[in-house]
Amino acid sequence: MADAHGAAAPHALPADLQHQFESLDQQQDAASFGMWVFIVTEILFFGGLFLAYTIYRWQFGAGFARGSVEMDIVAGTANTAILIGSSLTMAMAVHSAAKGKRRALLLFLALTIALGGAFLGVKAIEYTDHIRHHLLPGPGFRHAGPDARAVEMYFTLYFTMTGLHALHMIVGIGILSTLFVMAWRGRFTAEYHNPVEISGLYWHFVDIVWIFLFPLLYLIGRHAR
Amino acid sequence: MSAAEYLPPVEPEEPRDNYLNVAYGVRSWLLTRDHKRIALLYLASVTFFFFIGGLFALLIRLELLTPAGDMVQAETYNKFFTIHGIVMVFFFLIPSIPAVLGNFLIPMMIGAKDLAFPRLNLLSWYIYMLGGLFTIWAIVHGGVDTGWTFYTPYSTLSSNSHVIPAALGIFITGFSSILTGLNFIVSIHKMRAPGLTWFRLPLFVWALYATSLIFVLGTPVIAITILMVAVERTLHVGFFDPALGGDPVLFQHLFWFYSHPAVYIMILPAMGVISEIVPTFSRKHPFGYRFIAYASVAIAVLGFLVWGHHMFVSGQSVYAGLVFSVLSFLVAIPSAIKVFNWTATMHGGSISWKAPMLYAMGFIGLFTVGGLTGLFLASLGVDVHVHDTYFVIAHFHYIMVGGAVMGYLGGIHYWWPKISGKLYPEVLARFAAIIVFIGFNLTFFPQFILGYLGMPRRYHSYPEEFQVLNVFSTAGASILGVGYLLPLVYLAWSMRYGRNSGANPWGATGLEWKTTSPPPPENFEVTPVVDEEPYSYSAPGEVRVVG
Amino acid sequence: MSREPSAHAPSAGGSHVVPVKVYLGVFLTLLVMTATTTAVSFVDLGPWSTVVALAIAMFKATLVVLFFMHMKYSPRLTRLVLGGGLFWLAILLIGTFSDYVSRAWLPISTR
Amino acid sequence: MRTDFPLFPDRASTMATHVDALFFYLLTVSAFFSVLIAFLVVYFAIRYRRRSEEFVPPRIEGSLTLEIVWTVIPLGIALSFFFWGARIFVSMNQPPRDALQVYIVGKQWMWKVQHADGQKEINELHVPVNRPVQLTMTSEDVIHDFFIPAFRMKRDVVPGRYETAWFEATRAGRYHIFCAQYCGTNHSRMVGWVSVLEPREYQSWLAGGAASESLASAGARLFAQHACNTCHRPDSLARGPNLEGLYGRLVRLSNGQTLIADEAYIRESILNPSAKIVAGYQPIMPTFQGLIGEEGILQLTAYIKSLGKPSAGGPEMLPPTSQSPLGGAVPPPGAPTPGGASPQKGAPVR
Repeated sequence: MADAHGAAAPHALPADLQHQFESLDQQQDAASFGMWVFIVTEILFFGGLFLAYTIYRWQFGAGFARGSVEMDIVAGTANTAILIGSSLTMAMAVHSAAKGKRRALLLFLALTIALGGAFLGVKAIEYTDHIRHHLLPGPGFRHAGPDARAVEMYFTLYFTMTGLHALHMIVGIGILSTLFVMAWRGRFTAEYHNPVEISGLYWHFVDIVWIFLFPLLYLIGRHAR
Repeated sequence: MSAAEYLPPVEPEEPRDNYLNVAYGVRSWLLTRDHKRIALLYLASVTFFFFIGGLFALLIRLELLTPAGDMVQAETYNKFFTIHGIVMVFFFLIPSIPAVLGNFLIPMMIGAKDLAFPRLNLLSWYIYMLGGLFTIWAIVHGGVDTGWTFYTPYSTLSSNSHVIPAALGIFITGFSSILTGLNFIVSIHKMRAPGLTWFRLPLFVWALYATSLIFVLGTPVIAITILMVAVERTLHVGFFDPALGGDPVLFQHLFWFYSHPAVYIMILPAMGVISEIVPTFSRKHPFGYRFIAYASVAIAVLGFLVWGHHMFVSGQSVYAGLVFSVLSFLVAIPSAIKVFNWTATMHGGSISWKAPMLYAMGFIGLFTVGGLTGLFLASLGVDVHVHDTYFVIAHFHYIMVGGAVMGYLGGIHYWWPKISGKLYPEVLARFAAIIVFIGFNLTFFPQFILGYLGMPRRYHSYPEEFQVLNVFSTAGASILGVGYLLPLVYLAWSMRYGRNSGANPWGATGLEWKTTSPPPPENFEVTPVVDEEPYSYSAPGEVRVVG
Repeated sequence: MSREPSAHAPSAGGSHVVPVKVYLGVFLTLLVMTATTTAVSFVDLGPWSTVVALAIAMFKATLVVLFFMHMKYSPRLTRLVLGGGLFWLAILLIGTFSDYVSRAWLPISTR
Repeated sequence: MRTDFPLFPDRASTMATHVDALFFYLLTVSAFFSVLIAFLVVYFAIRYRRRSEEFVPPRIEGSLTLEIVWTVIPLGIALSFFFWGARIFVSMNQPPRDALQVYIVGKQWMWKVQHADGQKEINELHVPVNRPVQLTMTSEDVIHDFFIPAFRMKRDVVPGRYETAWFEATRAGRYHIFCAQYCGTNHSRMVGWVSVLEPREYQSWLAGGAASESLASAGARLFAQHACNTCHRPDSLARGPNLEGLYGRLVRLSNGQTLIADEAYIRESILNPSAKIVAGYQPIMPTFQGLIGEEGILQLTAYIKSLGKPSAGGPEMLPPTSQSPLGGAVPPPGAPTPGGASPQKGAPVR
């Protein structure tokens, strides 16, 4: 990727330095800064949905409570724990990469991918369960009792927000798999492991989105029951 | 004072290896990571979309020649103005200056070899083209008739045109803007040449930094809004459908949260271009450099607080209307400061009337009119009457066409020697600038009168008493159309037959003028070290750098 | 063509290595917090239950950002970026919500 | 082609004079600054044109005082625009209490107008001169916008809720009605005429108009037809709240909230009954969404308004009602009343 420079430099430039940067330090600094700016765009991307959630929950409080009660709280809490676990393994992966321990890096990357897969598995089970109970919004939506319209709005937001989050999980697992392959080939060293780091930032962000989705969608009106 | 007198007596020879002749062939262009080549890719695609949008503009004006609207059916006319809006806003005005001039110049202006993420930069162009493909597909297959604003519940329930492909086109192109903005922010923060502090940066870089803030903070919100419209339209769920509990006004909040800052995305880069042209052609340090720089960032930040002035009569509460109105007046102040500072820069200068300066002077005049008519729309009492009428159309065309397009053309002419290494034909360029100025005013000034008379926008047929003013407007549009074709012709001609321009034909300051024209692939032989204030014209003896 | 790298703040999260002990501590705290928020949701606090749930979520998110994402050891610029993002989210939420809340406060005509 | 085209719109309402005054104030200030900037640019371009390549102008960095001057002055002028505009806007959103009630339903590509005493018009609106008229508007499909340029009045018509606007015509004549929010294929044909009539002509128009039943009596018919009275009966064992004298009265909901019963509350309780359940009642009322159209709801609302008063008097006469306890107080926040002011039933019309 880095093309050799014509002029003989007093010290050989590190192989991973891209030509437009002066030093590896500047390159990694820019990459991390760039990822944080991307995370800001993600915050505002999810922000649109959180705004719709806030407005409609303010208008249809009762309906949202009735919808939230339909959720399987055990699955939700378990999923939150799974994702927090995957954040830990991701942080350990970055930690091992920084220490140059390749085997530990591979182990933790694999663990993170596995936990991510588990999360998606639980979501899949929940989704099929809701669909079976005719809770998928749209023409097929059926909900006994009052406030059917508000409950449908709750499920519209539930499926859109958790669906978008799941999509980000799938992309995250794709990134971690490529990292796994690159790490397997020994691409990362103690000096150059920036891709692992910025993928970690992305993964932790997706975990934080779930940390907010869980209480907002699963825990409303539990006491009402 | 004929044009020939300024030219260097001996024609400078073409520099050995520059970014244009270092590699040839389609692969060298389609897989390039050189920010200068990517800028030229953008130049070609942005020009293509400009003339598509321009074509539909002419069709609209032709249709409005007659009150009965008997050139095309209502359905077709609705598609004309929708496609004109979408193509011009998302595929020309938003990307034009940042992606063409910004991509080309920012690395050179900050003394870097390239942007921070060259591969993301190329990806940004491919994403832009993919989005463009979706939109072209929608146009060819029958077009979309929701207006570029996609208001619900019409766009989600009632329209039977190709809403989803057009919406996807905009959704995808949004990511191209995000990548460009992200690239600029990281590069300006992390890759400035040694000694180049923030207040030694050219004002163009300040303007594009502010624009990038809006790219990064605003575009994601339009992306999620378009996604929600697409989900609602395909799965019949109720985000914005009143029958299912949704609220159409919520769509307007989400839409305008991005779309008002988007109009600052369109004007801020043009302001940056003017802040470069006026000092160069007045040969004077810009008056109030820091105020112009701070004004750019202030516009970007305040621009996010005012979106409600699009919704004064749309069912938004009275109190929210009051708050958004006072904030809208605050956002007008930085623009006023800039206009006063540009004019003050010309005071006591040595002003050359070359084409870029003509465009800049035209910009200052027309942007002032555009900005002041914005105050009419910001004051609640008058907006109730003129909202959604041709007064609004005239206002934003004075800003977009009188401002952004004049700024873009001025910038293209100003940096053309640096991009192509050639000089464009000066007399023809001045003639084109004057034609554009006249055609523009004849097209859009009558629309202010039509607006206050109450002619609503997006009308396929209108009452008879509005016809004469519409005929004036259509006449102006045809002049404007000719005016825009001229630069296309003589700039392309100059690529081949123009005289070599040398490194600094205008005697301008700025790092980009210290390297050769066209610049080498890595911009500078040796990364420059900056040790002087920007726009330092008054250094004695250094009259003009030759070749 | 080498020259001394231009002065930069300590690299963003790159070089600093956080001890494993800290990671485990944060991990356990997060688990406890999750259990707490689920438990609290069964107690009827009226409107306060949402406030508590959000407070716990924000606390968990801050832990993840500070330790797992190395914000604690990152330069000031990175904090500014995240702060800016959250502030803009607040503009979107408060700006729109203020319209919905104030729709009911109409200036009732007394003329 | 009509060559005698106007350059300024008719001025036919009380609001028009205020809006035009502000418009001319804005126009003069804008013209002044535009001409000033244009003149300075041209003058400097000529006065300081480049005479020789060697001349290098002095380096002027700027002046703080000048910057402050052209920040503070524009800010002051801008705020003057704001306050004047805001004052007009607030009065535009305060319909007078004795305004004539007109109900407008926007439907893809036509305006259906209903007067309180039964007249129905399509794309036409007959109003008396020098009398405030309050419009209560809703849409059956997409967003429309009721715009009368001559009155300087415009209001979006949003489906799913009521929007109110008002005007007081000051000059007899026929003026344009436009739809100003893009609403589909025939958006430009969704136009009409408002005819402002002298009082005498208005009375003869009223008399000569449709002989059909008044809005309230049409509502009574619908009320019976949908068997609403099985639950909503004045006697004690009624399962639904008593509707007599409901309009304008304070209603306590099951979740402790209180709100003033107005058109929006009545409309929502018909279309989405479980949204706001009156304290002490069960959510057993079925939804009538899709069964009763917007006009039907307007008729039912007019009927409910006429309940709890001696049998409905003549079309003009608004029989005195008991002064609603809250009178002009601002309703408690959270009660989703329509965009415009909820009209209070005040003193009868003399």
